[in-house]
Amino acid sequence: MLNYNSPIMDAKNYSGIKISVTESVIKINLRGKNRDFITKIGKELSIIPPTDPNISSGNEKLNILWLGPDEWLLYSNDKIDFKNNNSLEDRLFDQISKVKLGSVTNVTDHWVMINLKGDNVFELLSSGCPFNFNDFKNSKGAVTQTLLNHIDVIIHNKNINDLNLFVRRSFSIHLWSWMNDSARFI
Amino acid sequence: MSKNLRITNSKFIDQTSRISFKFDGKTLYGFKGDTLASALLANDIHLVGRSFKYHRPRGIMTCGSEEPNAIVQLGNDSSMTEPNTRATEIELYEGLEASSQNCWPSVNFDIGAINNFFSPFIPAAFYYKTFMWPASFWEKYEYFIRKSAGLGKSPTKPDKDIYDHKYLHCDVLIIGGGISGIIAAKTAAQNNLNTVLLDDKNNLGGTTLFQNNECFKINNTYSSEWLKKEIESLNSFKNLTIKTRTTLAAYHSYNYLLARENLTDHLSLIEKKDKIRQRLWKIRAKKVIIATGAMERPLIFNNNDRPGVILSSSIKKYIDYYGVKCGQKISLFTNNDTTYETAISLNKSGVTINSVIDIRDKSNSSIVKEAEKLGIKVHWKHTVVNTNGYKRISSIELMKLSDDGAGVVGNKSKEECDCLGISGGWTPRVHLFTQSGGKLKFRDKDNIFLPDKSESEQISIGSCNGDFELDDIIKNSNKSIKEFLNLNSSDYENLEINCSKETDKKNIWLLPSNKPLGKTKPFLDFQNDSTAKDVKLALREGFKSIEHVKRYTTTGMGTDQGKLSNMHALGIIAETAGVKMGELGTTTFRPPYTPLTFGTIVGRNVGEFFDITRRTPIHDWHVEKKAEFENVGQWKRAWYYPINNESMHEAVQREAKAARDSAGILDASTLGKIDIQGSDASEFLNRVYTNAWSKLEIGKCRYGLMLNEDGMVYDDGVTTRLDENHYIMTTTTGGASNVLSKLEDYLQTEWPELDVYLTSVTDNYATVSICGPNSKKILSRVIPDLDLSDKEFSHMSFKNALIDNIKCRVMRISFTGEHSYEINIQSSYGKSLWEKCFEAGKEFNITPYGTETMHLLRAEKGFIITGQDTDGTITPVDLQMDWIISKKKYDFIGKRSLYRSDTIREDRKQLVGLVTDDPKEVLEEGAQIVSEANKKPIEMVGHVTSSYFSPNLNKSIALAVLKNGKKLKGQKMFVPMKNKTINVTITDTVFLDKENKRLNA
Amino acid sequence: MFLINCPYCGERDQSEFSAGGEAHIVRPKQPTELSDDQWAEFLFMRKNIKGVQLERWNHAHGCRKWFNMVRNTSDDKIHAVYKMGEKPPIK
Amino acid sequence: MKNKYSIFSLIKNAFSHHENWQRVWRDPEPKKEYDAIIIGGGGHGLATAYYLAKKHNLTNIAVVEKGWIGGGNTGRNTTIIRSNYLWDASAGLYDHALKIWEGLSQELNYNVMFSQRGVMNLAHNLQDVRDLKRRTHANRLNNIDAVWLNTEEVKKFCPIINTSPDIRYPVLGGTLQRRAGTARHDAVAWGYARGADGMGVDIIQNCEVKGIKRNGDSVEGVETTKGFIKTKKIGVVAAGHSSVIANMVDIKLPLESKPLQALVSEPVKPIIDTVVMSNAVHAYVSQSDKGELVIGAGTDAYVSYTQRGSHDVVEGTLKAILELYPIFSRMKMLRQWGGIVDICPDASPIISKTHIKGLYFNCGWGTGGFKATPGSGDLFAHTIANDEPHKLNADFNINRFISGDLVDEHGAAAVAH
Repeated sequence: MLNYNSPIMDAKNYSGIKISVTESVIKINLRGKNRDFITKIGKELSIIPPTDPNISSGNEKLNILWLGPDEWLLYSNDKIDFKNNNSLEDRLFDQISKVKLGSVTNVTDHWVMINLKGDNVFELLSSGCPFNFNDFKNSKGAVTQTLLNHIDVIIHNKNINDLNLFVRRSFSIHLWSWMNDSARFI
Repeated sequence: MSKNLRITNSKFIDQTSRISFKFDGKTLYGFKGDTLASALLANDIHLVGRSFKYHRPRGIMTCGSEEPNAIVQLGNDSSMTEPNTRATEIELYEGLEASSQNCWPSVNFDIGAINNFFSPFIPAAFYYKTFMWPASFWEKYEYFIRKSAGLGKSPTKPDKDIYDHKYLHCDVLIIGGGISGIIAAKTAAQNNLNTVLLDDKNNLGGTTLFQNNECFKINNTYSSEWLKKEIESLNSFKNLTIKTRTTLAAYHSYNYLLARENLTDHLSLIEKKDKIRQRLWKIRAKKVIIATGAMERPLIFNNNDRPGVILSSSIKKYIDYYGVKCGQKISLFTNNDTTYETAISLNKSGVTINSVIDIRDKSNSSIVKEAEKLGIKVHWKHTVVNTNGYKRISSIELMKLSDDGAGVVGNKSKEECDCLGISGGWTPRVHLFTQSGGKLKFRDKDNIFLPDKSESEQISIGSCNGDFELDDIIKNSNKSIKEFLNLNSSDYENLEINCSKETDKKNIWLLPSNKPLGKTKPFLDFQNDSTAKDVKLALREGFKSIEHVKRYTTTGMGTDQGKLSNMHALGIIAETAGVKMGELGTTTFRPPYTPLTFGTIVGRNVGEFFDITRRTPIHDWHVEKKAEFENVGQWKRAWYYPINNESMHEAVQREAKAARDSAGILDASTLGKIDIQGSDASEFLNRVYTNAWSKLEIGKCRYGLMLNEDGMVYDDGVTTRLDENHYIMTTTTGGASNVLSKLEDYLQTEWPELDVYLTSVTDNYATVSICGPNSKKILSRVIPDLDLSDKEFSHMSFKNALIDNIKCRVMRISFTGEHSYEINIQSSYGKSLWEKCFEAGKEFNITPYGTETMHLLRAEKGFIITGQDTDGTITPVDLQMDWIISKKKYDFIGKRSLYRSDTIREDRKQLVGLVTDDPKEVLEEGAQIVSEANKKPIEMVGHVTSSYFSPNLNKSIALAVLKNGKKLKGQKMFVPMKNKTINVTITDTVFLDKENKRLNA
Repeated sequence: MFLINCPYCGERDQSEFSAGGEAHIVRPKQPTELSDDQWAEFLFMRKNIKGVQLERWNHAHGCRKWFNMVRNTSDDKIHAVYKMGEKPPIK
Repeated sequence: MKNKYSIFSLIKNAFSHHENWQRVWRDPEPKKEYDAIIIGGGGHGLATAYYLAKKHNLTNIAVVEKGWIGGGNTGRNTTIIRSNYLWDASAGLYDHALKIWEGLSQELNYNVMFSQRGVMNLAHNLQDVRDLKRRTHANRLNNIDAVWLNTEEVKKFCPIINTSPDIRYPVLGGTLQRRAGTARHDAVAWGYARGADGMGVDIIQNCEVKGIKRNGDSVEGVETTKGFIKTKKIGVVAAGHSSVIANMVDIKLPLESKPLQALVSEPVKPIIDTVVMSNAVHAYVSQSDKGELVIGAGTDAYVSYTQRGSHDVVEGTLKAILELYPIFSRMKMLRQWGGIVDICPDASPIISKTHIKGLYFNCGWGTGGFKATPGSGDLFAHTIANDEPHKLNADFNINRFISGDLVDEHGAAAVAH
């Protein structure tokens, strides 16, 4: 038997802010340059990867975040059981990578997804993030890649004051304890 | 016995809440709202410190951040004490303890004051001219110079306070909450702009806040009354953020500004606890409005530095705001109208004013008439030629000015006083403007530097922009705000403003005396004790540039950064050198505007958060097993696993032996992993590695060496072909991120035509490496259904596998020379897999080993570590790895550099093995190698890069780079240590299993 | 801290970027044909202009894309940014 | 010749209220022609002029400076002086300089306050240890005083360093060069200027070079804001602006000019009596005679001639300072500033002839030029006077970038496993 271990298995509440880790949602990195790539993805997932910067597209199951002109992050809303589910990755790999339309890479455990909820989430971010959230705040679905206390993060604005933040696994414990330290002062 | 100089009618001081504090050990009392300075003055204490060089008694001179003299040591706790704080800025709190600086044994009796008597012999920069003989004595001279220099004392224990950072993005940032700043803030806020208003004081309003003078009215009320209403009206705006006790420290390009907010410095010791002390705001503003006001100038005359000599407008603030009389018999000395406001305020409060000494011939302004109406005596066209009193001014001597103002005429008269207010006019605070790169222009009318043009989106308004009259301030501020924010109208169009206007101006930078200059002490920089004489000396000696004069005389280099002294220094230089001040220019104002606490700049990035810590998915297991860790870049890697208090050596010897005798297990998760896909993947690898890749079969692995464009070894690792157009590359732990960005760089800029995609998957996989003769048996228990036969799964090949239905990639590769496997599994199952392997290996005594043992094992086998055996000056040829350089390939990164005249030299330093004559003797890594034992001077021919005691060979082994080493195999060399010379023999780099039997065992 | 307009992501703080030096120094297509001098020219020699310079930047902590910038090195004013492969806009 | 400076001259002048001191240097208008012109009135340029006059009897020479002498990196650096370099060539160069420093105040009769309070370099990871030990061994064999200190000895030598094993990057040891130390930067420029001026060298300030006139492949003179000046030999010592001069004659140099920042704290009573450098966490600190903590920050990665750098660099440096010296948290930054440093790919300088006859370059000192000032001047003077490098600067020629014979003082790059 192999057991699943998340670097952080915790949720914390502070004034106007709740931070928690969402385990085992599938994450896939998509790369591709031409139309056919976009349409193929669209067919496969019935979501069109956004071609405009800093936004996302999605449905009740999946989200596709714009990371760059030829790069996207796909992630699921629901937890999945890895022991009998790699179908999505394999399907996409065959449909995209094998036929030279681009690349499909499983990054499920490359990123740890931390959820931030509450009126003060942007207060927390502003104590370590040079990004200007003034417009981002109010635009549902907005995406940004930036630095949080010198650590690379991807931030997805799911809903008003409800963010999903992605951080590389090896940095996650450090960032987590920094977030908790920051939250004390909000 | 100190008397109480407090009057009762101040609205800003809460005289019901008494605060006790200590100054120089003496318990005193003040009130909520006091600064340390106002509280001391209320207790009739003027003498608060000693000057830097001559240790002359000095008193409080101002009421703000420009204070040069009243610099005190705050607190006496060794971790919380703070040197060089300005008494004029410290808000009084219960339990405050402060003491005088730079004096011994006490501020009242200071041995150092002897310097004052030597002052004739120690003019500016005297130290460049002496202390040179005998040469060896400089150290001793310097010891005393250092002891007498310095002001306060550094803490000696770590700071207990917390500091913080916050980023802030706004449409309009307004710096300064005086009358023009408030007009700006309200106007911006009314127009729905995201607005921020900063002020360094604890409340808004500036000097207008306590301006209750008949001569200054807006809509027929005191300007103070009018402003209070405006301030109250600000509370209604949600889009306006007001931060008081917040000082703008630095104004950088692209409207990036740093401001320090003081959160607890004004609180009592109990209230401070566990709160953030100061916060640094990192502000990015679309537009910036500077409304920082102006500073009053002193006057430069003989002995103008005595305790009791105070800027006239500060005397006004002390009486009108703090309700404190700076003296009981006050004389005022001025060249402008504002002093008469002070006179009137003092007169209202019943303080005796001896007289106003005014260097001007006359003035017809309403404020002057008002003062004369009140019976205040004015000595027109007079100057003060000297002051008396040592620890407190006791009298002044005045004389009539000659018509040209260059000299004095008539008889000297004396005036008893316990305080002298001085005013030399006003200097706009243009510091922030210049910090932002703005250029200044000079206005002759009143000798001030003003903001001229600026690159960034900003304006200056109010008196920092040269508007000194109330009506100009309001009208011009309003006008420029509207233009700047593109508005048609504002609330401040048709105000009815009455104010006194200054009619007559006169300025003399260095006031004449009846004594020759050489016999006087007209101070310019009160903290650094530089006088007008010093400036003239510098000019005489040929130091023409302002920067030269400043550095030679140290004028303006004190903790006040010359806020008071700069203008007069410039004036005197211009006069003496006979140039226009406009042409002379100013010295540069460097950030920060006022000194900024290190802790504030660093914020919470201390201790745990000093730098990022990266951990592998298996980290906790290593911790449980009491592993020692090594820092590798930002990673924590298990270094070795001591059991029942083994030394490092013992642990490593045990681990290394076990790995070859039976089985070892290593956490290799930190290695960089890059997923490579695309139809040109193979061609890409051909270009970035020195060897050829096109022919690598699917399912096979290959070692690759990556060079810099200059031909030097950059990184290495094993890359595996997973599929036709799919590879996984591994890089060194330290090199991972640099390699990825380097490769991205080539793809995006040099080879955009290649269809290749790189994705970092370093963190996605945990890598468990099992090596040793029993590794195969162990793996077969972990993955029973995987065929591990050499035929099916040979060295340097890979297999996909499922463990408990979790996908993983198994590579049969080896960095130890042993038969070994690397299992890559998604990180979430890494720790579990590791434990599973450990369980499966128990009966074979599988031994976890760390980076140190890994180093040892690979060294036995002669494998290099880039960054340890290479140092950026080593080519593959130098490593004797010619085999890895494809002769067929037309080009690869760094190829051309390998054929430069120096890189093809035969006698370059080359990688070799070393064994010591005494097999027990382990060489020191970094030790140098020479060819002859006792020759001097010795030419160093190489150095030891890696060295260990090999438990498997039972002897010491080492790798080294050695000049011409290739050809010297078998020869003797010498390693000269501090106290002995070690004999070594040059060998092949492979010490163990040259035939690679073990790999396939 | 500069405010840099990434051609892909928009205005971002300088800390998200890394500088890559002088732009339009194309890697020779046939390095082996070059003399040591010509190779050194490509490898090491730089104009190091004081004034308007074309240079490379990478949005390292954003979209990871390289792009070019027109910047005056004597006052740090950024005049324009443009994508790799594009012609520099008129200075 | 100049009046001698001494305690007696101070006393003597006290009686005339210091009104009879002579000029430290004249303020001449440029002549029509000089035997040699030095472009750049920083420490290196003035030293070059001084030694040209003193050792090579070239007195009909001028130093042209676009601003005020010593106003560039000479007056902006953290004044660290050491010679514990790794490679023989560097060791030879920097120790030559250090030996001159040891007698410089007396030679110039100007107190440059060279203070041999020692420089300690700390190691924070295992590769640091290897690199620093390697350097220490090399230094010892080059007869440069350098000793390895273990953590306890580091603590003993400088007790305020946080040597706790629990910090993020614990101090694993360090090397100490006791002969190393600091000096008063302005005094170096002024002292050399006074010395050179005394031998007849013209020091011409506010005189910017606008062009270099050549005849075929030899130089004829310089176009300046004060007119054309004829000369057959031009020594360029323009630091951050070297490339600007080089571009005038279509020479490309392997240089990039980048912002380097430094800062000082408010003055306090003596608290640290040596110089401590830590490359790994990037914190350099010493204390000036005036009592200020003098702290060197890093360079920015981009070219800039603005003498301003980015705040992150300053923040990063102070972060490291507080990691190693938590007691400094309540100290305050008084002043921060930037310089423009010309950096070579191998972090070593260029003191070299060029393919143009009579044109010489002394540049590429990067972040560490101040320490070399006397040696650099001496060797550059030799190179200009003899049209041949001295053996100590032979390796620092421009051609090394073509042949690949670099003097790489970066040491190991990233630690890799």
